[in-house]
Amino acid sequence: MAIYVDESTRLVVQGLTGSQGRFHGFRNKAYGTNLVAGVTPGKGGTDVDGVPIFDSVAEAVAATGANTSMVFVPPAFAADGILEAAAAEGIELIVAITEGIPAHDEAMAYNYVKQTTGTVLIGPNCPGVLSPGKANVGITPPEIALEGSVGVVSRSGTLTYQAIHELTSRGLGQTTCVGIGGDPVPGTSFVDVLERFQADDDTEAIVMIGEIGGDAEEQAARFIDGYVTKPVVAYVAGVTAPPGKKMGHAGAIISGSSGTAQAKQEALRSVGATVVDDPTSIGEAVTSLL
Amino acid sequence: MAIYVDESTRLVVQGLTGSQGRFHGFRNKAYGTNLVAGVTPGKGGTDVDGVPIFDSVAEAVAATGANTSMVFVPPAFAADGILEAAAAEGIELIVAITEGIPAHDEAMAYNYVKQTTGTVLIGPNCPGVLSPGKANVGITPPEIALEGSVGVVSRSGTLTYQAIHELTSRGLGQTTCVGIGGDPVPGTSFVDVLERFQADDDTEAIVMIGEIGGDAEEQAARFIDGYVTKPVVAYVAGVTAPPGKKMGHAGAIISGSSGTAQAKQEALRSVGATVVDDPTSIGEAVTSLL
Amino acid sequence: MDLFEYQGKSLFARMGVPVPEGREARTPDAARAAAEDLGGRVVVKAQVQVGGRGKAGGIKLADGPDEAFKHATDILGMDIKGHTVHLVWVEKASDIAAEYYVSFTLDRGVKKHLAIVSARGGMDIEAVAVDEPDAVVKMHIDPVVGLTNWQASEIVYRAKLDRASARKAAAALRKLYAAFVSLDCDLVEVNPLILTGDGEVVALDSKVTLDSNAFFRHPDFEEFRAAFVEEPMEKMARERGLNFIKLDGSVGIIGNGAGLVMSTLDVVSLVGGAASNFLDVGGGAGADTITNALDVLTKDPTVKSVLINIFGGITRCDLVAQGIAEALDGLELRWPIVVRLDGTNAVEGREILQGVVSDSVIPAETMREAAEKAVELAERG
Amino acid sequence: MDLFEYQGKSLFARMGVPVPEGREARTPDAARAAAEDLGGRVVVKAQVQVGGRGKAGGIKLADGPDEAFKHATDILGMDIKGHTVHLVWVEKASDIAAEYYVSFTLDRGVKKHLAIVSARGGMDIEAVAVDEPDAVVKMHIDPVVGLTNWQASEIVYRAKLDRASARKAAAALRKLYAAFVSLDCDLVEVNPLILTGDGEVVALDSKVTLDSNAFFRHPDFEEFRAAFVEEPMEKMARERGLNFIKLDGSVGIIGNGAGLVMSTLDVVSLVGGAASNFLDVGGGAGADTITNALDVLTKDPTVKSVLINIFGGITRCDLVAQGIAEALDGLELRWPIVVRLDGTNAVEGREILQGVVSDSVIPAETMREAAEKAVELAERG
Repeated sequence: MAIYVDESTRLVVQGLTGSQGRFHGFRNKAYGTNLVAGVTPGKGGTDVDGVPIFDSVAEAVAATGANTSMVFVPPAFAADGILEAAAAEGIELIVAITEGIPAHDEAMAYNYVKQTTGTVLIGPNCPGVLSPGKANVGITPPEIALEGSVGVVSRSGTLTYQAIHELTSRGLGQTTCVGIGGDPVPGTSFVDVLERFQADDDTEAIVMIGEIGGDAEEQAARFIDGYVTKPVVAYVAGVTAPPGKKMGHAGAIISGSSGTAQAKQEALRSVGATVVDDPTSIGEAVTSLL
Repeated sequence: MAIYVDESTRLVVQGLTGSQGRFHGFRNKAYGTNLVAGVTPGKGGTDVDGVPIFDSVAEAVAATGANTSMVFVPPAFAADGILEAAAAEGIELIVAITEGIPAHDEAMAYNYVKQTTGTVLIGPNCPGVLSPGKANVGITPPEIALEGSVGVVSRSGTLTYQAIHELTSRGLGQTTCVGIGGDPVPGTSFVDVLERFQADDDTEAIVMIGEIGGDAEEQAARFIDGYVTKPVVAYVAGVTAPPGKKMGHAGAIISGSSGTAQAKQEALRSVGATVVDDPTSIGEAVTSLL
Repeated sequence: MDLFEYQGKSLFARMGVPVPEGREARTPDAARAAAEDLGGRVVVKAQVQVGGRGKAGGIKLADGPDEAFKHATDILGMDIKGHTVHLVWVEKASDIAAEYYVSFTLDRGVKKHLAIVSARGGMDIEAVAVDEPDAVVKMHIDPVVGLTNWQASEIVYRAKLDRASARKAAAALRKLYAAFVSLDCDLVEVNPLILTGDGEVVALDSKVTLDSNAFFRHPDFEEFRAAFVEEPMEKMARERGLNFIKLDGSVGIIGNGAGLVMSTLDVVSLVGGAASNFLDVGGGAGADTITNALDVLTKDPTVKSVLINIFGGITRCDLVAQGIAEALDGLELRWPIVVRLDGTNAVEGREILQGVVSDSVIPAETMREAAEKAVELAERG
Repeated sequence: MDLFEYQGKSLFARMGVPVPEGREARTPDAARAAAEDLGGRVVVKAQVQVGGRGKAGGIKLADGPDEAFKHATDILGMDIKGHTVHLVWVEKASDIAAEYYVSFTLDRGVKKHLAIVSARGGMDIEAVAVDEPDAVVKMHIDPVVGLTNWQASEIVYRAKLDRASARKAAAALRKLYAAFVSLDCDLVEVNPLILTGDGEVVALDSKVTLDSNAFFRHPDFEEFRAAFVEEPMEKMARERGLNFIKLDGSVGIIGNGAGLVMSTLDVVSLVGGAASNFLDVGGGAGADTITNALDVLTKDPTVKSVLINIFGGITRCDLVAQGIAEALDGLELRWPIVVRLDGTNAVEGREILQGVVSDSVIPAETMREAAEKAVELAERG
């Protein structure tokens, strides 16, 4: 089994006609992902290498039965693209790759999608979801992955790859690798993904990659404490980073003393996770737990 | 039994310090309704005849355990007042009496309350809900009502009273009388109320008062056809009214040929409702069915 | 409140929707001057609040000032479906490559805003909707967030508007929707929204209905009324906050609540009479309101008797009775009044009424009885 | 982007929030002129992007122009927590009856906007939040509909701001929130928002952080930068679209993705070194981006070796390698570069790199190996 994406994924790419959308969309297709459509307003009726392009997600879904959308729309229009995908009946999962979406657009889109639909949003500003051997929806280079039994979830794009690489190079395959993105308002949180990995029979261990800022790792620790019985290996980047930008007094009032890498490591360690201080050690740590 | 309001109602009145709010709020209290609080921003800490006033609904709920709010706020601020009541944890029912709320405010408030809460909204621009012998939340003069087994639901304020009056004057009591209001976007529809009356063991017959415009009566007819087994007496006002204002071509395209009193009468008759052509005949019709 | 075409267009222009340049004219001379001012070919358009102007000859193309003068002479004073033309709008002629239909309104059934767009704009959009429903694209808009960019784009493509100018059309939709919401309109309809020969998207007509409940937010909207030639009784009623419509019968009707007043009309008709008006005093009427309502009816020579039908809720019957008593003192009433009071403070109201009962002030027990008496008196009077 | 106090206030004024009248001054003479212009008592305020100005002596009251000159002379050039004062803001002194704290920001944990309001404004609001949590009122705001009127009202009363001026305070909150959203701010903080002796609510300070991702909507915001005295390397990095922070060590770091770069810093530290900077080239970097990044590091005399750590996703390793090759051709690099490439097109990238391998360009297999080599080279260099 795998989570979020697999052989049943029918993918539409919003922005397939752009250079990034095309490169990654077709890399996903080459990996075996069922890429059924692209959407670019104004280019409906054309095709890219045989994949039909539609003017809207709704039309793409109607014509192709797409159930998953990957958003490669430029930042100024990406939140609107997310709203469009969420409104389309049939789209169950949105993977938003776009980086640099204005914070208010993102916060509005996240809340509205949650209030009005049951659609799952991963990202924005994330590397997407890769279920090795099944489907890749995102920008993770698939050659670094290997099918297996470790679930990977990460806030950081490139550190996700690093983590996968460390596992694969030690022969440890993955069920699914989920990059939830590092933006202020990620559509999917550590907790959401941990819940799915815990419920997934094929996942035997979980690797979680956090970083400084916010309290997502602390929330994850509380969830692990209550609900996760599978071994968790965690890495938190930013131990030696300069103090992050603090949002005035407001930031301090909201977060209290949390948000440092040390506090996050401690929270995770206290609930039984194996915390490593170097991504290179991830593979070793997982091996010792399995 | 009764629907929406009864002995368990704990009422807060938004706008209790205004002349209308005070008159009707205390008439409701005199009828036996458990009036626990009033809300007027800036008057928190004072009281009206022993009923404490709070600056916000949240504070009123926290202090008094109110579960129902009646909105007597002026039109310019009424939609905001509805949003406030809906956001207050513990408020399960909002009865909005205010007339003249701008249409866009009303449409926004209705949809947002529905999308983000489970709170029931009745009105705006409605006479409220009266469960004879139990509670009155609204402006219906309670002396015209009698406890009994007929459920009354109406789009028109004063026609609601007329219908109740006709029933009572023939000794036919009511379980609950619900005025859903005649505004473009009523929070509660005929269908919602019919569903509750059908489920209410004490309600033996239903009186439904419609009027020209919209398609609420046609929707009600479809629901009656599928789900209502209790006898329904219906009256539709506006048979001789001049053709209502048509919203340009758009109105004609939306509504097709529906919206006339004759079409509504026909729709209700076709599903087995007894349709009377004079409110004075309502009592007689109900008597003949019970 | 329904606006004239040129008033609606002034609102569109305020929101950045392109409209042809034009001038108001109340006389043929003014139309000539407008045409001179604008230059080139112009269109002279009757300003009436009713559809079908074009077919009725109320829209004419003029090659220059003299022809504009001539057309304005023909059109001003014309009767179009009962509406007299007091004003023409003279605007630069447009180069029309395509005609679209666009509207934004509330779909009461779904409780959301509705956009309707068609590439088959022009006069008979209702027929298109019936005959070729696929040519009329509808999309619901959540009032919480409004028309999104993707919706504006999708509807333009689905309605098969010209692809080359699709972005301009989508932008026009967004601006028209912004007008619909931010200017508190019940209806914004543009038929046609045109594509010009050089690829611009322009509103060639407008039908805008303003939500009078929201006028407190738009105090400037009251100015639109200055252009209306209002029927004096309707104007008087409006100024006094009464909901009044003139009808053809002889029984004057005053009631509280639209439903009850409509029902009163129906019952008057059932017992063989006919109402001379619809007059709803609304909720919470005081004594003044009733006096004002009676005062309005004194201006109507067709009234032979008056039926006051009040079922008090938020309205208090004692204040109604007091208003009747005050009207008897202060106004000259030429007709008998049948009064039926029930509901809030009905006992107190009936008591006050007892003090002024006469041949001209007749209490009634029920709505039906009141209708029968009023109809009988109207027939006698 | 963090704004100076006076810049934030200019945005508040744009949204209708009352702020004291004032003038910028970069010299004591300009401060004197500003005080003359304003008349009466003025306050001379250091413009620095750091808290605690008041305690550090960066805010002084002046009775008139001469005293304003004297205070400006003291404050200009002052060092406040490492920030040099290049500019003072001279504003009319306010009559303070009460000091409030107000902020709007995003609560990442709850994913909604958060209003924080306290009647205990002033310097030590963080201490108040810890010691008397009830005195600091928080309310979440749904970004879908924004701050409603009832929320603005409720928070004013719950925070126990002055009741007589509650409506003005609620109005100020709504305008500040409107600024927060419509001007795309990550933070709007006013400490203190004051109540004046005559009952007005005025923003006496401002701390505004703009969301640079939204600058495409606000092209005028770029002008704020003109007032910043930017560190030359940071300016160069920003102008080239690089995310750069200067640090204290000797190993220059270039990587893609904030997480990977932070992790690289951590690993460099683990193996006994210290990074001289944080430089994230972002996603989708091309050859130019890498050349630009290397160019920035040439301006840093503390760099002894450079570590390029790339794990390609949206970034392609072949383009990175090409960028390195181009930099070797076009730039004068004084230090060795250790390069680690993995991910998208890594094979092609390593091939290109093979063509330029030398004592100064050293490939590494893993992140840890790369860190070890770079630290070793830095110690040698």
